Formats: sequence, structure tokens, C-alpha cells
Amino acid sequence: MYELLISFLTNTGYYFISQDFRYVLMILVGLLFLYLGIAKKYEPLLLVPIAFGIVVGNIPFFKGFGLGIYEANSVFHYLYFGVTTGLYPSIVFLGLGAMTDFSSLLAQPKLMLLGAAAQMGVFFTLLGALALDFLPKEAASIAIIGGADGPTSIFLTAKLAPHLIGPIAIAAYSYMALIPVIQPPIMRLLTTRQERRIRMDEPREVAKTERMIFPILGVLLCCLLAPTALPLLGMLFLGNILKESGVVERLAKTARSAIIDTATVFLGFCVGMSTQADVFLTEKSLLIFCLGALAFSLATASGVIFAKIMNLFLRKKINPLLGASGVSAVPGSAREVHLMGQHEDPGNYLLMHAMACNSSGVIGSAIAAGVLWSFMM
Amino acid sequence: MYELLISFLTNTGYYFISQDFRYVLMILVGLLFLYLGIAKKYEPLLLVPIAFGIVVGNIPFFKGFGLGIYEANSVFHYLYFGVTTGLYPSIVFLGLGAMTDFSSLLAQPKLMLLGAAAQMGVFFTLLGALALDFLPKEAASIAIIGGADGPTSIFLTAKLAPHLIGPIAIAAYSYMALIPVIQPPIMRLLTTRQERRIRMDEPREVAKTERMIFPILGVLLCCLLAPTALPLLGMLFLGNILKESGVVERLAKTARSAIIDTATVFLGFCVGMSTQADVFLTEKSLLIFCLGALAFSLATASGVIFAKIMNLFLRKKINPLLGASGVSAVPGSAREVHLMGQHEDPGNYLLMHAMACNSSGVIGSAIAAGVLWSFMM
Amino acid sequence: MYELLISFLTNTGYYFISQDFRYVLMILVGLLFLYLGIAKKYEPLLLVPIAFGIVVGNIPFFKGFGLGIYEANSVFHYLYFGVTTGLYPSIVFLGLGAMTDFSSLLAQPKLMLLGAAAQMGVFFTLLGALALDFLPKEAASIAIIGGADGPTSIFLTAKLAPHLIGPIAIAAYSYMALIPVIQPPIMRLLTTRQERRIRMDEPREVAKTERMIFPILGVLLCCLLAPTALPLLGMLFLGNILKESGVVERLAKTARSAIIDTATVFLGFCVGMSTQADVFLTEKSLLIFCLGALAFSLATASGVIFAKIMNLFLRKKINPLLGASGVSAVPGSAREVHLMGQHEDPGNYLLMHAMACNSSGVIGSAIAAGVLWSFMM
Amino acid sequence: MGFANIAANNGWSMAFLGISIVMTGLIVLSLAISQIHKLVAFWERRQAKAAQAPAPVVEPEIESPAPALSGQCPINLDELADLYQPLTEPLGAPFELKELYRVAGESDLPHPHITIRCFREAGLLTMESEGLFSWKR
Amino acid sequence: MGFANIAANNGWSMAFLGISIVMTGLIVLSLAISQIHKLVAFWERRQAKAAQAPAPVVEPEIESPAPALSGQCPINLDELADLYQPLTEPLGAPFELKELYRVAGESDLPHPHITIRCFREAGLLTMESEGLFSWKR
Amino acid sequence: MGFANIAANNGWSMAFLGISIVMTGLIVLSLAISQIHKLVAFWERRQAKAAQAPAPVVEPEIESPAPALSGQCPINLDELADLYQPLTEPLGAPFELKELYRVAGESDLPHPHITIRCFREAGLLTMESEGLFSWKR
Ligand code: NA
Ligand code: NA
Ligand code: NA
Repeated sequence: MYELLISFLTNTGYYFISQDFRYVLMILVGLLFLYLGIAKKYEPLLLVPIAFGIVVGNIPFFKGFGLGIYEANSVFHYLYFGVTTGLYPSIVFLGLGAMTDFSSLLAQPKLMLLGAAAQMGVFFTLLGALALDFLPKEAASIAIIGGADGPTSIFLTAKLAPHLIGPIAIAAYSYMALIPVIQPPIMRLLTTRQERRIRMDEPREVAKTERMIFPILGVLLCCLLAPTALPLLGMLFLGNILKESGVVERLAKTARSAIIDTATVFLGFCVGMSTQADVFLTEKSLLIFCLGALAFSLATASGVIFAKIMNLFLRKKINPLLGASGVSAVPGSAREVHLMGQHEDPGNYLLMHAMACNSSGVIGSAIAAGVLWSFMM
Repeated sequence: MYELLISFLTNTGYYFISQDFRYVLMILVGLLFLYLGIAKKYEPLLLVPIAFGIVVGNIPFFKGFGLGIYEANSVFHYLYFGVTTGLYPSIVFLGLGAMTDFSSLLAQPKLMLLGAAAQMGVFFTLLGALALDFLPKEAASIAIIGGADGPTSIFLTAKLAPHLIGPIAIAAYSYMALIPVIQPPIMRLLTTRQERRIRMDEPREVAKTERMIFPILGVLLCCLLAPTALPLLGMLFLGNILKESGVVERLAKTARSAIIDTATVFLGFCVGMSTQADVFLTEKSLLIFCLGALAFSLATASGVIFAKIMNLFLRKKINPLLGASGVSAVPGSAREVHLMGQHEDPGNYLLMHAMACNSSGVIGSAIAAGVLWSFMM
Repeated sequence: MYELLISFLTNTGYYFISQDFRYVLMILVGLLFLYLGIAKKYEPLLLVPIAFGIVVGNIPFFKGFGLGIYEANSVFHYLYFGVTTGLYPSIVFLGLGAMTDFSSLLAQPKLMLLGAAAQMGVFFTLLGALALDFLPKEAASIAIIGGADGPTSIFLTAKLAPHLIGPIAIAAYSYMALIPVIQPPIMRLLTTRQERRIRMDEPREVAKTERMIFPILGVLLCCLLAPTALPLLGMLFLGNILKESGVVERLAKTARSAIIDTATVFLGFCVGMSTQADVFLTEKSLLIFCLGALAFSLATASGVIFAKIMNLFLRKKINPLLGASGVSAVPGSAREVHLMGQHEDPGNYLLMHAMACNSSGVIGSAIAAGVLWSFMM
Repeated sequence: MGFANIAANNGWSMAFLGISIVMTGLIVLSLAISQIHKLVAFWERRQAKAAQAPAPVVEPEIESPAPALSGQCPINLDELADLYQPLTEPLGAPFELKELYRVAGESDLPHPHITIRCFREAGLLTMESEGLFSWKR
Repeated sequence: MGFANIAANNGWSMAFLGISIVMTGLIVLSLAISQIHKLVAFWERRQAKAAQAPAPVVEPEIESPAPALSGQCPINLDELADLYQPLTEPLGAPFELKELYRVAGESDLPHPHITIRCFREAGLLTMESEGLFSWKR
Repeated sequence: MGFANIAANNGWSMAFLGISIVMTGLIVLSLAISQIHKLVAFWERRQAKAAQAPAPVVEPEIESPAPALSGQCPINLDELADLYQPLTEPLGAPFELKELYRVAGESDLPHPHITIRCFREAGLLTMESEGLFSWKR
């Protein structure tokens, strides 16, 4: 009896926590994220599953038992399989495609450049990470945080540096949730009041046929250039054609409800669980967090500055705030842009335009991920 | 032609059945279960898929062809994978969490003890199974039948004694369906009419915040004590926080509809199919059925008796019938308790209280499963 | 820089396309299919995912990178797993069962023979394929195209000749979409105007209990005869009993929405992707397309002629057009039969009767697939 | 190539046997289903006879498995609302939830807390403005 | 560490080339989509011209693929109900289903059994009490 | 067999310890949850105090995360429809969509194209016949 009791007690989470307080630290981080997601409503669809995953993943246990996410044959390991193979991110993109309306982008193709410009942040961060002695594959995975797309970051990291999925995913999602904190100062710093007050024209109405042709053109042009973007963009545009074709509405409906919700819950929860203190709390993770903040800031700045450069050549100026929403982070950054625009001029409606940049930012960072992947071949 | 005909005929199910009548027996069992599920409405969500699985699984076929649930590379084997790995039970718990309202439990924390008391049946059965020469891992898997939780039983058996999944799951689900037959006599035997008439206070209203904190507290307190309960309780409380947080309603909705339904169909069907007569109809299976009935009865009795013991110390008595609903078997046992209460006194509303015990019984048997698993390490 | 640029450029799809124009050809085929599915509304639920899959699957890329459907560890390979194992077809059958109402078949059991007769086309095509030097397993997979059931064809091919999944699936789905082109001339050729004008009796009403007993009887009688049909018919009838039992409506609802939609999207998309030009465009594929057309035509003719033979013995004649809808191809062929009936006599309502033949054709070709599989053992 | 190939691979037998088996299968099934309705009729006659015998004890409405999945709300919410709604008439509309609890308590209705929460979840009772509620039926 | 490390790993090239490729990709795509509406306009003009030619044979309403998934119910249930409802007026409300079958048969309406079952499944016809039905439209 | 077997496999210890652990677990949890409401009350008191302090800048209604998933439609569609509907009164019902665009443009309403498409997707504006629309609210 005594041995059994001792053996049980030394296998409780309480015992392991008493041996290694880092678990407590991570559980507190999880609780903080839960608070941000629930009380502050920062991107709750992402933060709630991740945060609860952090809590659950940091309840320590005896290794070698088939319990944890990193142990073969555990339930969590099988769920985590969808992360490490890149399946969940691809499936999320399918649902995203089935819920995204590209109309305002189609009405204003030039806004697509802002989604491209924001990806400069990715490549600047690549330099930074290389300079900090990260291996090239690690550096590329870190850089893609600047794309501000959770699934894209997870996908690329799963392919290039699977050991970093935890910190990179957490950094990506944290900064996406912290968009309201990160972006406004940069936007304000880089624009004049005059520029922030620029109003955009009402976009023209877009025909059904145009919306139907877009996913086909999109997948061909983007993926013939960067075939490595196929697992993301192929699925994104598949979802979009299900939506826009209008003849398979039941498939589109399932894609944008049951399918994406399921992938979202498991993706978030597993990513959260992957932050087990003993593998997560390393100096590298800290560096990744710093580089992630850098990536987000650089991406925001690149977008804004590029918009200002475009204005030098355009007769009809665009509001440079829109550049900030090129980072995607759907729809957080579009909201910030819109709010700042309205703050300067309550009659200024930037939301539609900003969401156009958002969706082009999704495409842009998927291409960037493909390009980085192919560079590391 | 002749050889082909003979070869075909000796591969029909008719031929195999003529060789081994046990298949017919099992098919009849399947039809009986179908009848109970459909006509008698005994837990149809469980019984219908299981019963049809029993029928399908006992259509015999040539082994080595890649057809059956126990043959690698068959479709059914891949579906069965979700059973043997414990994935389906965990996913069912996710959905269960997203549909369970713990309010009445939160309003009356002392009822939680009844959910714990009923688990005594589990450990008494463990002794019985050991005494009958079962190996410890088998005995533990059999004992958990007393927890009256299908997914929990399947999960633990998949981890400890995968060769017994069929009989244990069938026993667990059969007795859950037979709750209206098993529990009432025991309840009546162990309580006086006076006790059965005890009315319970209306539970106080529970604030949204309390319901939100519960899944966090629950996962921490239960899983720090028994980390092996994580795959079940981690998912249960994940589902519950999706529901209670109120900010990710679309995820909670999918969890309690598409996700749990899918897992339920495949879990039930595969468990049914696993009862292939040639592997199922053994002396062991028969013993398991006897021990299962014992487990259920002991669990019911433990709950009732424990409630009576509690009453010795409580000023405001609780109705000891509630102890019977500590076995969970959601919501069958709660219904029985309520009906018996009303039978004695039509103004006695025990349903809410009984469901509180039910939900604590779910948590209790998940912990019991975790404890048993860790004992077998 | 220069090397990196060259290396990138030689890995773009543009480069590979310039090396091998067959990809362009296949992309054009994909676009044609998209047009047929969207603008012509030919079976869009099948054609749209397949067609987009053809486009995506023929964007060429560097092999050995983990990108394509045929490369281990790629996202698409994992999705394709559901095709090669036969999982998707089985799951589609589950949903199909949950949405099919067998009432009119139950009211007119003799129409079931037409669903059997149409399978003759399958076996005639088997002879043709053998005569053209196909290996027996390949010939069987090709023959099943005549069953006019996409999932059944894919299932059997996955088991017998996985290297032919692409061409066989595409042939099966193409001809199903081309039903309005293939069937009418054959129907007109083989029937007199007088026959086409035969009206059918209103089917009697079918009791709930009958509909409930049918899936049980169906699975027992069909699968005891041909156990190899279990993965398809077991799931079909499981879905049907979920629907007809009336006590597990939530499971039936999920089966006929989220579950079948998800399987349909991934099945179609993956089958489309499997047509990568370099493995798809072979002489064999061309032959398969010819044999597929033959199979469809023979099946249609067999059904019609068999109906005429039945009429020799029946007092109350049946409309021989109904024989054509025995090929299943739900619901395309039923529509053609109905339209041709109405064309000759606007008061002739054949739809219900034709759908009875359709559903029996589904069962018939699943048995045929089972029989072929067992012959190849 | 050709007929030789068919024969060599047992083609004729397979084709003939295959057709026969599929036919057999569906003929048997069609015969069987043509008999179901007789079975059902027989069954129903037997049940009808049984029904003429004195009825067994009627089980209360809670027998339904519905509550299993619809959480812990009473099934007959609408009937309960019929009880509650008149109580609020003196309060005017919209009224405070606290008041509803008070009058429900005074009238000795069972489980007011849970019932009222269920009303709100079912949308029978909706919040008009901060803390003020009205019926929506 | 630092710049040396970047250069050693081909960092500058990757960054420059990466930005260029992403830019190229989206510029090409944005040019392409800016041309779509012209293509669409051209297409529609052509179709409009074709439409002025004599119309091809109109396909009957059953062409729609909808029935594939909605079981075997006729699509135009509402129109059918328009036909059936007047027949029941002489019967009063609620009426027996048997009566509805009878009048439907007398009026020679096609497929009464299936149509009426569809009405019930679609909730157009609901059971008031044991065996008595009424319209719910 | 029997007791010997239990003892040999450590059965008594497991049973006793097992029950104790499950009990401990649920007792601790039940104690904890019996304290939650105090925590919540404390928290709410603190918040109430904070609320008496001058209110922070009110965030505009767009803060809600809803638009993330409902595509690009404005949230306050109903309010917008309140603005649009009066404009169409002079047009009669049903009216042409083109006319609605015209009057919306004249009234300088923001984003007429997107707003009107959203009306149609939300079913607030429905097509009566070819090209003629009416409100459905
Ligand atoms: Na992005
Ligand atoms: Na339990
Ligand atoms: Na068929």
C-alpha cells in the first residue's frame, strides 16, 4: 500500500509542479490568454482554444506513459498530427475561402499591392533571425510570423522547423490578438493627419461571374509562380469557388461551419498544448517572441510606407493607413485601420477597403511562405 | 466455372454461418438491441449505432481479405482506429462538455460527493474481477464499467486491455440502457419511504462568471491530482469553456452537434462491429457481463448508502435517491431517481439535483479511470 | 543570388509547364469540367470539387518536395488517404443512406430487378476490358464504371487497382455528368413510342415499420450473399436506419449534412488532383474512357431490354424506360427517364418509380463490386 | 488479346456468375421486402389485440429522452411560461428580473431560478435594456 | 553572428528575391483581375447576342438538381398544396387523412400518397390530434 | 483464485487507495467551487468600484468581433435598412435595384453597392420577379 501511495503521489501533477515551477508560469500565461480572449474579446476564436490548451498542456505528468502531445500513441499526439502534417492549417484555409468575399478586392485591384508590401516585414525579419544565429530553416519559420496568419505560420513551421511550432504559433497568435496595441502607434507615427483623412471611393459593384473567375485565376497565377503555396492557396481557392459558384451551396456551408470550426478547435487546442513548459521555456522561445514583435511592426510599417510611395504615382490617392491592414490578421487590422480613420474623420469608412487589403495579405503571406519553403529546399 | 462458383459459395456469409452458428446468435442479439433502442427508446443514441454494428459485424466473411474490423487496411479497421486509440471517447467528451450545464452542480457542491461515492462500485468490482482470476489490467478495465460511462470505459480498456473492448463496451452500454431495470429495486431496497419523500431546496441561481471559472478549476484540480484523466477531462472542460465563455459560440455549437454526432456514430458502430462472434463469444465475455451487472449494482448502492451516511452529519438532509444518480449514465439514472421521487410524492422535483449528481459522476469516473490507469503503469 | 534565382525559376510551375504541355491540356480539361458543373449544372456537387482538383493537381512542381498527392508526407497525400483506403466512399454511403427514402422501392419490389439488370453492363464491360489485354483486376475496376456510382467505382479501384483511381474516377463521374447526352438516344432506340407512354400505378403508401425493417433485411440478405459489399452496404444501411428509426434524428441529420458534405468535398477534390498529367495521360486512360462509355451504354441498354423481357411475363406492364434508371447515377438518370416519359405524354409521372430503380441500382452495383472483388481474391 | 484473353482469365465464368449472383441477391431481397408489409400487418394486429387488454401504467412525460441533450431545462417550457407570464402582468413591461423571481417565489412555483434561465436561453424572455426584461412569445 | 551570418546563409539574396517574387505574384494577379470585368462584359455581350437568336427548347422545371438531395419529394410542394388545400375545405378543419386521400383520388391528382407524405414532412400538414390533420401554411 | 489473487495483485491497496483518491479529488473540487461565488462577488464589488471612476473612452460599436465571420457586411444592417427603406417609398413596390442605387447615391449614403448586396444576402431585400425587388422585413 505504502509503495503504491508513494508511487501515485510522485506521479501527481502536484509533485511535478513542486519539482519544476515553470509549469505554474505557463499555466498563468494560459490564464492570462483566457482572460484576454474572454473578457477583452481579443480574437476569441483563436485565443480561447489556445489558452485552454496552454493550461491543459502544462499540467505535468510522468513521461513515457502515452499521455502527452509529444508521446507516440497518446490521444493528444493523434490530434497533434493534424498540426505537424499541416492538415489543420490547410483545412482552415478551405473554410476561410468559403467565407471570404473578395468583392472589394476585385473592385480595387491596386489594393492588392498593399497585401504584398506588408510581406516585406517577413523578409526583413528573416535577415534579423539569421543575424541572431538561427538556422536558415528556423529563421524562415520565424520570419513568417510577420505574415500575421496563424495557419500559414504553423504550416511553414511544421514543414521547416517542427520543433518550433509551439513558440512560433504562440507568438503569431499573441501578436494577432495584440494588434490593437501594436499597430496604432506605428500607423500614427508614419502618417500625417492629412493622409489619415483621405477618403476612399465607394468600390464598384462586382459581378457574380467576376467573383467566380477569381479563385481560378488566383490559384493558377499564384501557384504557377510558387507551387509550394499549393497546400494553402489550393484549399483557399477551392473553398472560395465552392462559395462563389453558387451551385454547391451545401458544400460551402459545411466548409465554413462544421469543417473550419472543427479544425479551429483542434488546431488551437493542440498548439496551446504544445507549449509544455519543459520544451517551450527556452531562450530561443524568448528570442522568437522578440523577433515576432519585430516582424509584426516591420510588416505594418512596410505596408504603410509602400502605400505612401504608391501615392507619389497615383492621381487618386489612397489612404496610407490601409497599408497596415495588408498584414492580414483578419479582421483585427482592418478594424484598427477603420477605427483610426474614423477617429480623424467620423465620415471616413475604410472598413471595406481595409478588408480588401486583409484578404490580399492572406494570399501574399501564403506566397511568401511558399517562397521561403522553396528557398530552403 | 465450377471452381469459381464453389469458391464464391464457400465465401458467402451463408456458408460461414452454416459452419458456425454463433454468428446467428450475435445477429439476434443485435436485433434485440435494435428493438430496445428503437421501440423501447432505451438510450437510442447509443444503442442504435451499436446494435446495427453488431448485426453488420457478425456477417461472417473470409479472413485475410481486408474486410473486417480486425484486419489491417480494411475500411472498418481505419474507423476502429478511433476506438483503439481512444480518440472517439475523447472527442465525445469534448462535445459532452459543450452541451453540459454544470449550474445545478455549482449551486450545490455537496452533491458532488455522491458522484464520487458511486465510484466505489468501480473499486469493489476491481476486487471481484481480480478474485475471478482476471489479470490486473483486465480487472481494471472491467471495474470501470461501474462508472457507467461508455466513453470512459472504452477509453480505459483501449489503453489497458484492447482485446476486451468489445465485451466491456457492450456490457457498459447494455447496462446503461437497462438502468430502468437495474436501479429501481436497489434504490427501493436501500431507502425508506420517508427518505424517498425528502424534498430538496431550489438551487440558487449561478452567475455566468462562476460557470466560466468552473472548467478551469475543474481541469486544474482534477488533473493535477490524476494527470492520467487528462485525455477525458481535458476535453470535457475544453468543451465546457467553449460553451460558457460565450465568445466562441460557433465553436461550441459545432462541438455539440457535428463533432459529437460524428464521433458517436462511428464509436457506436465500431464498438458494435467489434463483437464478431469468433472473438467475442468466450467465457470471459460472459464473466464480464456478470461483473458488469455487479459493478452497476454496487455503484448504485454505494451512492445511496453514502448519501445516507452524509445525512447523519447534515442538518438539511439530502434525498438519498440522489446517490443512485452519481453513477452518471447521463441522463438515464437521473430520470429514474426523479420518477421514483415523484412516485412517492408528485410534488417532489429531483431532476435538476439528480443531473448535478450525474455530471459529477462523469467527472468522478474519469478520475477513477485515470487512477486505475496509473496503478497499472 | 543568381543561382537562387535560377533555382527558383526552374521550380516554378511556369517552367515545368514549358517542359511538358500536357499539364496545360489537363488544366483545360479541369476548366471545361468547371464550366459544365457551374454553367450547365451537370451534377455540380461532384463536378465542381473534381474540376477544381484537376486544375490544382495539374499545377506542376518539383517532385521530392512533399507537395503532391503522390508524395508521402504531403498534406494532399494525407487527404488522399481517404480515397486510397476506401474511407471516403464508405462515408459517402453512410450519408447517402441517411438521405435516401426507399419508400417507392418498398412499394414496388419488382422494380428492384431493374437495378439488378443494369449491372449486366458491368460484366459485359469486364469481358471487353479483358479482351483489350487489361489485367483481371484492372478489368474489374474498369467494368464497375458501368455501375454508374462514383463512390463504388473508387472503392473497388482502391482495393484492386489503386494506380487507376484517377482515370476510372474521372470516367465514372464524367459519364454520370453526361447522362443527359448518353442515355436518351439509347432509350429511344430500344423502346417504341407505345412503351414509353405506359403509365405506372401510383405506389401504395409504405408504413414506417416497413421502412425501418428494410435496412436490416437489406444488409443481411445482400451481405450474407456478398460479404465483400459490407464496407459500402453496411454503411449505406447504417445511414438508412439512423434516418428511419426516428429516434436518433440528430445523428441522421449530421450524417446527411456535415459528414457527407465533408467526405464529398475531399473525395472529389482528391480524385481531381490525382489526374496529374504525368501519371494520368497514358494510353490506358484513353482506353478506360472508351470502355467507360461502353459500360454506361451497355448498362442502360441492359436495363431497358430487361424491362421489356419482364413485360412479356407481367400482366400489368412496366414502362421500359425505367430500366435505364437502374444504372443509378442518382438522380441524373431518373430525371432523364421522367423527362422522356413526359415528352411522350405530359401526364406521365415516372420520377418516383425511376428513383426506386435508382436506389436499387445503388445496391446492385455495390453487390457487383463485392462480387468482382471476391472473384479477384 | 481478344477472346483468348477472356477465356484465359476465366472471363466468361466471371461474367455469367457475376450477373447471376447480383440477380439472385436482388431477387431474394425484392421477394423479402414484398413480404414485409404482411409481417407488419400481422405485428400490428397482434399489438392492436394487446391494446384491448387493460392499459399498463402510463409513464410520465419525462420518459422522453429529449432532456438528455437539451441540457437541464424542463421540457414543457411553453406551459411553464403560461404559468409565469400572468405573474408579470402587474409589473408592466419591461420588468426587472428580480421582481419576476420575487413573484415566482411568492406563488411557490418550483425551480424559479432554473426555469427563468431556461426561458432566457430559449428566447422566451429577452433583455430589453440593462436589467429590464420582457416576454417574447 | 550578425551580418556575416546573413551573408553566409545567402540571406540578402533570399530577402531581395523573396520580396520581388511576392510582389511580382500579386502585381500579376492584380493586373489580371483588373481585366476580368472586361472579359465578363465581352462574354455577356456575346451571350446577349445569342439570346436574340430563337430561344432553344425550354427545359422543364425538373431539370434542377435539387431533388437529388431533398429525397423524393416534388420540388413545387407549395404549388401542389395550392391544389390540395381547396379540396379539404368541404371537409372542415381538422380533417381525417383518409378523407384527403379520397378527395385527392377523386380529383385524379398524381401521386397522392407521396405528395401527402411530403406535405407532412415539410410541416405543411400537421397532426392536430389522433388522426386529425390541418394545414399549416 | 479468490482472495489470494486479490492480495497477490495488490488489490486491496488499489481499491482502498483508489476510492480515497477519487474522494479526495471531488471533495477538493467541491470545496473549491463552493468558494467560487465569493470570489466572483469580490471581483464584482471591485469592478463596481472601478465603474464609479470616470468611464474610459467608449469604443465604437465596430469593436465587436462579429464581422470577422459574417463576411464584409456592416453589423447594423437593420439600422441601415431603416435609412434605405424610406428612400424607396416614392418608387413604389416592387422597385428596380438600379433605382435604389440611384436614390442611395443622391442621398450620399456610404457604400451603397456593398450595403445593398448585404441586404439581399440577409434576405431583407428580395427579388419579386426579373429585376424587381421589394423589402422583406
Ligand atoms: Na498575411
Ligand atoms: Na460515472
Ligand atoms: Na449503380
